[in-house]
This record gives sequence, structure tokens and C-alpha cells, in this order.
Amino acid sequence: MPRAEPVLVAQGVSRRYGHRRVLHDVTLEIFQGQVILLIGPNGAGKTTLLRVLAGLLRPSAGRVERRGSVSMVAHHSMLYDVLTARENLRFYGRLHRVGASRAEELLQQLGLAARADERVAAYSRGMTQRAAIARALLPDPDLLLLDEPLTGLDDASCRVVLDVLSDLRDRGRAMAIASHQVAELMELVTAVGFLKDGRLLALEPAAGRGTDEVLARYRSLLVRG
Amino acid sequence: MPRAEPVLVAQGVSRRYGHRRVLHDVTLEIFQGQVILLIGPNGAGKTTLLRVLAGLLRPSAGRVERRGSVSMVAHHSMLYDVLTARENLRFYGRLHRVGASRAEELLQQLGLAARADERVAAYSRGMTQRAAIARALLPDPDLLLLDEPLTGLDDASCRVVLDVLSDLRDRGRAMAIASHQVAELMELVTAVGFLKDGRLLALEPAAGRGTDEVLARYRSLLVRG
Amino acid sequence: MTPRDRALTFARRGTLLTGAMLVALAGVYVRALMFTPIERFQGPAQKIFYVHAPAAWSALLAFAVTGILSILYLWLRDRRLDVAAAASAEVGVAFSMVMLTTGPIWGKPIWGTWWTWDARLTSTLFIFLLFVGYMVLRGALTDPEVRARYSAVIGIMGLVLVPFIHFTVFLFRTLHPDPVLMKPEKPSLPGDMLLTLLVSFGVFTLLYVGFLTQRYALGLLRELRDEEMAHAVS
Amino acid sequence: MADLLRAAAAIALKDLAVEWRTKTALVSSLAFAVLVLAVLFFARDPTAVGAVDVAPGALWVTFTFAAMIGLNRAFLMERDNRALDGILLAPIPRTALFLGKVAANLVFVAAVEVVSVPLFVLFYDVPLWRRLPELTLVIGTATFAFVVVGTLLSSMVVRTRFSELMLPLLLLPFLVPPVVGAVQVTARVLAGRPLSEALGWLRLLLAFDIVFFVLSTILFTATLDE
Amino acid sequence: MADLLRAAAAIALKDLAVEWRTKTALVSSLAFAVLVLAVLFFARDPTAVGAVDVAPGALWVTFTFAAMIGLNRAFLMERDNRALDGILLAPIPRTALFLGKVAANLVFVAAVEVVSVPLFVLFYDVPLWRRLPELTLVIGTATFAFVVVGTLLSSMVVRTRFSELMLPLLLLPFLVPPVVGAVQVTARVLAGRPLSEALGWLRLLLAFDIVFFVLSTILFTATLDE
Ligand code: HEM
Ligand SMILES: Nc1ncnc2c1ncn2[C@@H]1O[C@H](COP(=O)(O)OP(=O)(O)OP(=O)(O)O)[C@@H](O)[C@H]1O
Ligand SMILES: Nc1ncnc2c1ncn2[C@@H]1O[C@H](COP(=O)(O)OP(=O)(O)OP(=O)(O)O)[C@@H](O)[C@H]1O
Ligand SMILES: [Mg+2]
Ligand SMILES: [Mg+2]
Repeated sequence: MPRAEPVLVAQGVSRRYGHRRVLHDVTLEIFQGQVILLIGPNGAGKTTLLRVLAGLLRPSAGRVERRGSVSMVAHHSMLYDVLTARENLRFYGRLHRVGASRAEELLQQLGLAARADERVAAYSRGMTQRAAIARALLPDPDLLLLDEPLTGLDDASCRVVLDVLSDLRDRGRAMAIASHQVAELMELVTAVGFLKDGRLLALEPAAGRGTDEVLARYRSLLVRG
Repeated sequence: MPRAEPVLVAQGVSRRYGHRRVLHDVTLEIFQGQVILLIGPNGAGKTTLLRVLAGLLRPSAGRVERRGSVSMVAHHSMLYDVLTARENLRFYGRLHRVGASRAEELLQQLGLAARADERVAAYSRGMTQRAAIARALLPDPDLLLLDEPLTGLDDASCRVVLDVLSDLRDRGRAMAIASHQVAELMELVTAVGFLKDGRLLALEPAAGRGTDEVLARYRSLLVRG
Repeated sequence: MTPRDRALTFARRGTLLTGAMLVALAGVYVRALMFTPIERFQGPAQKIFYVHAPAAWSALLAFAVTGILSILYLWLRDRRLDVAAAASAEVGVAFSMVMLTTGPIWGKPIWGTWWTWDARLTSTLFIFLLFVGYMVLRGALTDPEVRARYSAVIGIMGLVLVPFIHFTVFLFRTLHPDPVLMKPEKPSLPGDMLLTLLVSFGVFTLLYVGFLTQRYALGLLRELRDEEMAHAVS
Repeated sequence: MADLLRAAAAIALKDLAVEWRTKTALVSSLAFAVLVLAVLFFARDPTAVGAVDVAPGALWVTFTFAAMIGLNRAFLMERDNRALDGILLAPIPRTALFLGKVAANLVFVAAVEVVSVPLFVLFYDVPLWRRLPELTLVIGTATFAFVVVGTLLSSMVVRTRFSELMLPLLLLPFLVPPVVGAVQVTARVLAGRPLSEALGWLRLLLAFDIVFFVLSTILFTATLDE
Repeated sequence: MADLLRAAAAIALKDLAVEWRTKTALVSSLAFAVLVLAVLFFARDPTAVGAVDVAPGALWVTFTFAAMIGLNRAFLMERDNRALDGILLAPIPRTALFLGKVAANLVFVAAVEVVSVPLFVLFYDVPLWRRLPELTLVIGTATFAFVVVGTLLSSMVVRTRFSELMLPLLLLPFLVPPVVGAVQVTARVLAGRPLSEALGWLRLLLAFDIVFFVLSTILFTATLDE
């Protein structure tokens, strides 16, 4: 994998909500073709970190430098309920200056084409999640941030999404994924970041490590850290 | 397990949304101490079925008979964002006529006690999910319906929730769970229902079947049905 | 005879009746213009009276029917009752529009103003608007079952509201002519004017029935189409 | 019955707690009240009409529209995380939900009124204080009327886009009797005439209250399950 | 520049699409206008006040109400599924978002105004037509004023925890001047007096427009990130 350029550099990032410190001096770089899996207990700060990296949340301290286009799949779909999936993608397509064909392509890929003209409000949870992912893929971003991307997806859709993402990775795009579904994602990731109480305890290459190994490491860090 | 009484009987239940038929003549009984796992692709009708069983959605045809108290964990938390977890549980506790001690007990069990006086809006996704589960457990219901209960939970919380649920089961409570995370739930379930395009293709005992076996069966049903 | 055929026969009868009544209406007007004396004080303007009053009457009738059908719906929960109620409401709104346009057209020469806030005018205006709201709400709801229940509730509320509004604005002073027919003593209209009016009333009532049947049949056909699509989809 | 009231109270208290946390609706209603008062005050051509003459109208337009801004709040909060489902699943009579909402809305609207009355005196300096009991009576009956109907309608309207626009659309026709009545009574009261003069109007108000309270309570259950 | 406008247009169109999805916006705002006009008409003591005297007030209460609703709508729409995040992540100047929102809001309020003015003539029969140009001028400037300010403020607070609490509070001091100005001018115009009499107010309105449009456009970019 070409380790050429960092697409994102975060320096000593902290974030506080009121008096609670949610992120604690987090420093990391994300390189082209790299896929970082962020794992950590509930409330560790994964979502917050991703939102800071995306630039949606201003860090209380430290700086984040983005070198390229960033896109995100979050807990919320970022879609307009009363519009159809197609209309939603067309709209975001316009903002990202990509042609309507791109939207169609993604609707196809994620198996929404047949239902593309229904209001997103009428979608099932998994369908909504797929639409949200399609939205994020529109601009073919240099850096893609995913917050529990597999939520609500059935096996087939999981497969599709994983394939799409690994294709992205092989095309040198970078990703950071926060998730509790380690097993499903291992095939994809190149590095694992362990987050706890807002601290990035470790960021280690995943090369050749199996799920169990990673989880063991995770537990040991939890008890120690 | 005492197979004594059915807690719920559904007869030829169908449900339409506009001109889309989402549930198709579904018939099932749920007995005390039984835990039914509902699996099926996105849009199969799991959520709709659970909502119909709960009585939140009126079936377009067929009838549902509930013999006992019903509680539900849904895609939405059913909590008031601006109230704290404790306030939320106290409120629902009043509606269900259970004492405040019950709420405290559950907050403890689900590891929210330390943060119980924060607004739910400030919770992370996994914490919210735990609070939602606590809410559903308040009345210690005869039938508990769970829609993707493990969403967003970290390993530790998963463990806790599974333990709580199997305890419920052993106390003769019934459950119906819709989820894509079959592996995690197998230890809990006593029967598996396969749902596709609104049809309940099969409802089979899980006795001694492993995850792979169930998934294999699932796939074969998908291609056939 | 399938439900579809039944709906279609409904539609056919409705069309026939409507057609017949439109012809009759033309007849009424020929009579009104040619063979009915010009009203002494109001002059030719008064001729509009033969549409206006009956139209108003049909409108109010239609809304009353909607209210009653709504009650029946909540009681029996039969989809067709909802369809019928909606149909009646739409027809009522249409007639109200006739009333609300002929009224002012008449008012301008007679009262010298398009509109005046008197009891009858205002109450009808509000009832009209309430049913506009009724239709807007229907348009805004996607789930047919919910739509049926909600609009039934509005229909019933409306039925109960009418007397209140009427009594309210009645306590304001009134310009609008009092009933010439619906009153205890014998009608205060010269014979042939009265006859023309009576005929016109009859025609409009039947016209309402005609529209209603058509609109109702249309609604049924929509329902059926949804049914069929439901089967097609699943 | 006791259960009914206990549940209703629980719901009403919860509503007020939520509102108190955010004060959303309260503040926007008050802001709007001030706005309307200002508009109506400056709208009148002082050479043509005295302040006292437009006062009753101003008061009631302010009340009704300010209230309307807030009435959706009651069920919007239930829609957010589908909390309504949680309530429907609870073993309580559904009437309790309606009564609870009505109670909370009454408190809410009352609060708005209590705050805007002084403002009103400020703008129009009318001799309110001397006739306060009578006024409270009028305001009470009329408020009750439109809160009851408003609560019922908002429970349906929150299901639609545009609920903010749809509520006034459906509610305003129902406001005519209470508001017109209230204005008439208020006008007489402010003009220092005896309440007996407005007896007809008062009767209308009371009748409206009773009829629509009963009707709404019955119809509400029909609006609930999907 | 072209990009800016293209993005702004995209956003405005999306907003309007969302509104038209129910295809009821116009009907309801129309009926809504009638109702306000009627209610205001009856909310007056007929013996004391003539219809024409309440006319300007009625007109502006309607408009303000519509505007309030429109403004809330505009950014709540973005908050539903945090769609705003999606827009902020897109490579567009934030000014585009502001302009888009302003445009959409203007259309919304304008729609209500366009439908309510004729009704207004019908019901109050005030001699509007002769003074139409003047009125359009007033209505235009005033509407622009509070739509611009309103959009800025609502965007400013949409991300903060107290958004709903702050919006109306902030809105108020900014809305009162233009509305009061507009009402004054309208009253004079309807009273058949020459526009020159209201020149002071008109100047105020125009100054308000220019200052706040520029100011808002600059400030906006600072408002959005949490
Ligand atoms: C401006 C709008 C007007 C409206 C909304 C209106 C409304 C109505 C309504 C609701 C009725 C009752 C029909 C019934 O009870 O059977 C009616 C009847 C009538 N209207 Fe009007 N009207 C308007 C203008 C006028 C004008 C300008 C005149 C003539 C000066 C007029 C003369 C009558 C007469 C004579 C009747 C028949 C009364 C009866 O048979 O009950 N209306 N109108
Ligand atoms: N808006 C907020 N206000 C206050 N505290 C917040 C807010 N959002 C998050 N927090 C707190 O920040 C901490 C981290 O939250 P975050 O959502 O980043 O956790 P997470 O790692 O994503 O957890 P999960 O796995 O459950 O999604 C939590 O303790 C949470 O309570
Ligand atoms: N409110 C609605 N209006 C119209 N169609 C709906 C509505 N809710 C659900 N549907 C449709 O009903 C079908 C079943 O939806 P449901 O949410 O029950 O699926 P599900 O099995 O829960 O899927 P998932 O695994 O993604 O949660 C889907 O096709 C969905 O589009
Ligand atoms: Mg998270
Ligand atoms: Mg589901």
C-alpha cells in the first residue's frame, strides 16, 4: 500500500463538553490507503473524535489539518425524510458537483434502485443506513469517516458495503471507522486504534492479526489503561 | 422450560402501508419462557411485525391477542432527550406503577448509575441504547419485544444485556427479538423465525443448533422462498 | 358482481344523474331569465339568487352528510364510509365556492360591497375553511388508516361546531336576508319566483347526489387499485 | 378514576418538566405575544381610534396566537424519540394522556397570559385591576375552550409536515366562538359595565367548554393507535 | 461567485421541494390568512372600532405569524437527521447556505403575503389597489428585513443546546423595529395620506435592510460550527 501522503493530521486534540473532558490530547495521522478501526467502550469518545476530525466539532484544544475531501457516515442519516432517496442524492450531488449518473450508480450498488423514489421516511432502518452510506460515497472522498457503518445492515448489505469500502481502500482512499463489530471489519482494516475515556491508548498496525488477537489486546489495554 | 401458556397469539396478521403489503398473513404464538429470534433481510418486516405484536400498529387484517403485560425496545429510545435517565425512568415507573427503587436497580445493572443525572441528549449512542433497555425492563413484562437490542453496545454491555435477558427467560418471561447479530444471540434463543417479504417462512426450535446451522438454513430459505 | 363492477356502476349512475341535472339546471335558468318576473327592487341582479341560495343549501347539506358519515366511520370502521365522507366534503367545498362567488357578485350591486361580516356569510365562510382544512389534512397524511380516523374526527368536530359559530356571529348585526323558505310562516316570495326557486333547490340537491356518487365511486376505484398493487408488490 | 388522575398528573408533570428544561415554547410564545401587542398597538391610527377600543381585541388576538405557537409543543415532544409509543405501551387509560396534556397546556397558556397581561396594561393602560375577578373568569373559560380543542387537534397535526401551519388552520375556526365571546365580555367589563350585560356571551362560552371538553375527550382515543 | 449562487439555488430549491412535498403549503397559508383576518375582525368591539381601523394590524399580524413559522421551519428541517452536517461537509461556501435559506424563506413568506393581500381587500374592502405600489414597497422592505435577520439568528442558534430558547429572544429586538415601521407606513398609506409622511419610517426600513443584509452575510460563516 502506498504510504505516500497523510490525508489528515490531528495534533493533541482535546474536546470538552461543559466540564466533562471527552477527548484527551489525541494525536494521529491518517495516510492514503489506510483504514483505521477505532474501538473502545461506550462513551470512550469515538463519535466525538470522528466529528472533530470531520470538522463538524471544534476541538477545545489542538488542531486538525485536512488535506483533501472528507465525507462521513454518522449515527444520523443526514437525509431529508420527506424527500426520496433519489432526490436526496441528487441534492447532495449538486452540492458536491457530481453528475446525477453517480447517484444512480450508488443506488444500484447499494440495492436501493428499486425503491429510490420512495420517501426516506418510509425506509426500514437498514435501507436508511444504506442510503446514508450512498450519500457519503457520492463525492468519492479522499478520507471517509464511518461511525458504526454496519448498524442495521443485513448480511448481504454488509457484504456489499465491505466490498465497496475495500475497493475504496485499494484505490488509495483513507478511512477511519468506529465500530463494535470488530470481526466483520477486520478484513478491511490496516490499523486499530484503542480509545478509552477520550485517550487514544494505542494505534497499531493490524497486519496479519486476527480478531481474537485484537480483542485480547483491547481487553488487556482496558484493564491496564 | 414450562411451555404452559401462550402470552401472545397472532392470527393471519397482515399490514399494508398505502399500496405496499408489508406483512402477509403472519400467524404465530409466543409461549412463556420462549425466546423467538426473528431474522430476515432489510425490509422483510421485522420492525413492523414487532410493532403490530406490541399493539402500536393496527394490522390491516388478522388479529393479535395479548395475554399479559408487553414491553418493547425499538429503533427509537422512547426517552425524553432533555430529561435525565433517572427522570425518564421515574416517569415511566409512575406510569407502570413500579417504585423508584426499581429504576435505581436497573440503572445500576446497566451501568448508568454514575451518569444517571445527565440529560439523555448528552449520552453516547450505546448509553442511550442501555437507557432504552432499562426503560423497557421497568415493568418486568410477561412479553418483551426487542428490535435490534444490541445496536451500539460495547462488548461489556452486550454481556450484561444478554445475562439480564436470559435471566428473564429462565423466570418464564417470553421474548421476540429482531436482529441481524445472530451469533451473539444464539445462546439466548429457543426458536428462530425466518421472515422475508412480510412472510414468516418458518418458525423452528433452535434447540442445539449452532449459528452456522441457522444461517445456512436462513440462506437456503432466502433462495427458495 | 365484483366490487370493481359495483364501483363502476356507481360511477355510471353518478355521471347520468349529474348530466341530467346539468341539463335541468340550464332549464331552470331559461325559466328564471325568460319566464320569471324581474324582482322589483333588486332588478336583474336578483336572478343570481336562483343559483346562490340552492348552492349554499347543497353545500351545507354536503357538510352535514360528511359529519354523519364520520360518526358512522368511527363506529363501524368501514373504509367505504371514509371514502364517502371525503367525497361529500369535496363536493361541499365545490358548492361553497359557487355560493361564495355568486354571493359577492350579488352583494356588490345590492349592498354596494363585496363582503360583509354578517352571521350567515361568516359562519358559512368558516365552515368552508374548516373543510378546506379537512382536505389539507387528508392530503398531508400518507397512511390511509390514520387519514380516515383523523378526518373523521375533524368531520365530527365540524358538525358540532356549526351551531356554535352560527349562534356566535348571529349576535352581530345582520345584513343578509333571512330565510325566505326555511321559516315557520308561509314563504314570502311571489308564486312563480318561489316555484323557480323550489325547482332550483331540487335540481341542486340532485346535482349534489350526482357529484357525490361519482366522487365516491372514484374513491372506491382508488382503494381497489391500491389493493391490486398490494398483491402485485408482495 | 384515581388511577386515571394519577397517570394524568404524572404526564402533566413530565410535560412541564420538559418544558421547564428548555423553555422553548414558553419563550417563543412570549416573544410572539410582545410582537403582536406591539403590532396591534402601532397599527391603530391614534387619531381615529382610542387605545381602549382596540384593547380587548388586542388582548385576545395576543393570547390565541401566542398560545397557538406553544400548543404543538405538547405532542412534538412525544414524537421526538417516539416517546408516545412508550406511553401507549403503559397500562394507563388513554384518556389519562389527553387529560395530562390538557392540564399541561392549560398551565402553559396560563403562564403566557399571566406574563402578557401586565405588558398589555403597559401598552394600553386600561383599568384592568379593578375588574380582575371578572376578567379572570372570562379569560379562564375562553382559554379552557381553545386549549381543549387545540390539544386534540395538535395530537393529530404533529403527524404531518407543517404542523405549525396546520394547527392554526384547523384550530382557528374553533376559536371563533370563544374568542369573539371573550372579546365581547372583555369589552363590556373594561367599559365598566356589569357582567350581567354579557350574560348571553358567558353562557355561550360555558356551553362551548362543556360540549367540546366531552367531545374531545371521547374523540381523542380515536386519534391514537396508528 | 457562480459556484456560490449555484449552491445557494440548490439549497433553496431543496427547501421548497421539502415544503411542496405535502403540496399543502399554499392552500393552508391561504386559508390561514383568511382566518386571521376574520378572527381579527371579530376580535373588535364593532360599536367602537371600524373595520378599516384594524386593517393594518390584521395584515401585519398575519405576515409576522407566517414569517415566524417559516423561520422556525427553515433550520429545524436541517436538524431532523442532522442534515445540516451533510451540508457543512460539502465543499460550498457557507454564505451559499445563508443565501439559499434567505431565498427559500422569502418565497415562503411572500407566498403567504401574495395570497393574503387580495383576501384582505375583499374582506376589509380598503382601497388597496390605488396604493399598491407603495404597499408593495413597504411589505417588500419589511419582509426582507425580518427574513434576513431571522435566518441569521435561527442558523446561529440551531447548533447550540439552547437554540429554541434563544431564537425568539434574539429575534424580538430585531423584529420589532421593522414590523412597527411597516405597520406605521401601512396605516398611513391606507388612510390615503401621501407616502412622504412616512418617509422617516421608510428610511429606517431601507437602512435596516442594507445594514443587516451585509452584516448577516458576513457574520453567518462564524455561526455554524458547534
Ligand atoms: C357574500 C357572500 C354570501 C354568502 C357566503 C351567502 C351565503 C348564503 C347561505 C349560507 C345561505 C343559506 C342557504 C340555505 O340556508 O338554504 C344563503 C341563502 C340566501 N342568500 Fe346568501 N350569501 C351571500 C350573499 C348574498 C347576497 C349578496 C344576497 C342578496 C342580497 C343573498 C341572498 C340570499 C337569499 C335570499 C338566500 C335564501 C335564504 C333562504 O332561502 O334560506 N346572499 N346565502
Ligand atoms: N452533546 C454532548 N453533551 C455532553 N456530553 C456529550 C455530548 N455528546 C457526547 N457526550 C459525552 O461524550 C462522551 C463520548 O461520547 P461519544 O458519543 O463520542 O462516545 P462513543 O465512543 O461514540 O460511544 P458509543 O460507542 O456509545 O457511540 C460520552 O461520555 C458522552 O456522554
Ligand atoms: N411508515 C412507512 N410507510 C411506508 N412503508 C413503510 C413504513 N414503514 C416501513 N415501511 C416498509 O415496510 C417494509 C418493512 O419495514 P420494516 O422496518 O419492518 O423492515 P425490517 O425488517 O425492520 O428491516 P430492517 O432490518 O432494515 O430494520 C419496508 O419495505 C419498508 O419500506
Ligand atoms: Mg458513537
Ligand atoms: Mg427494523
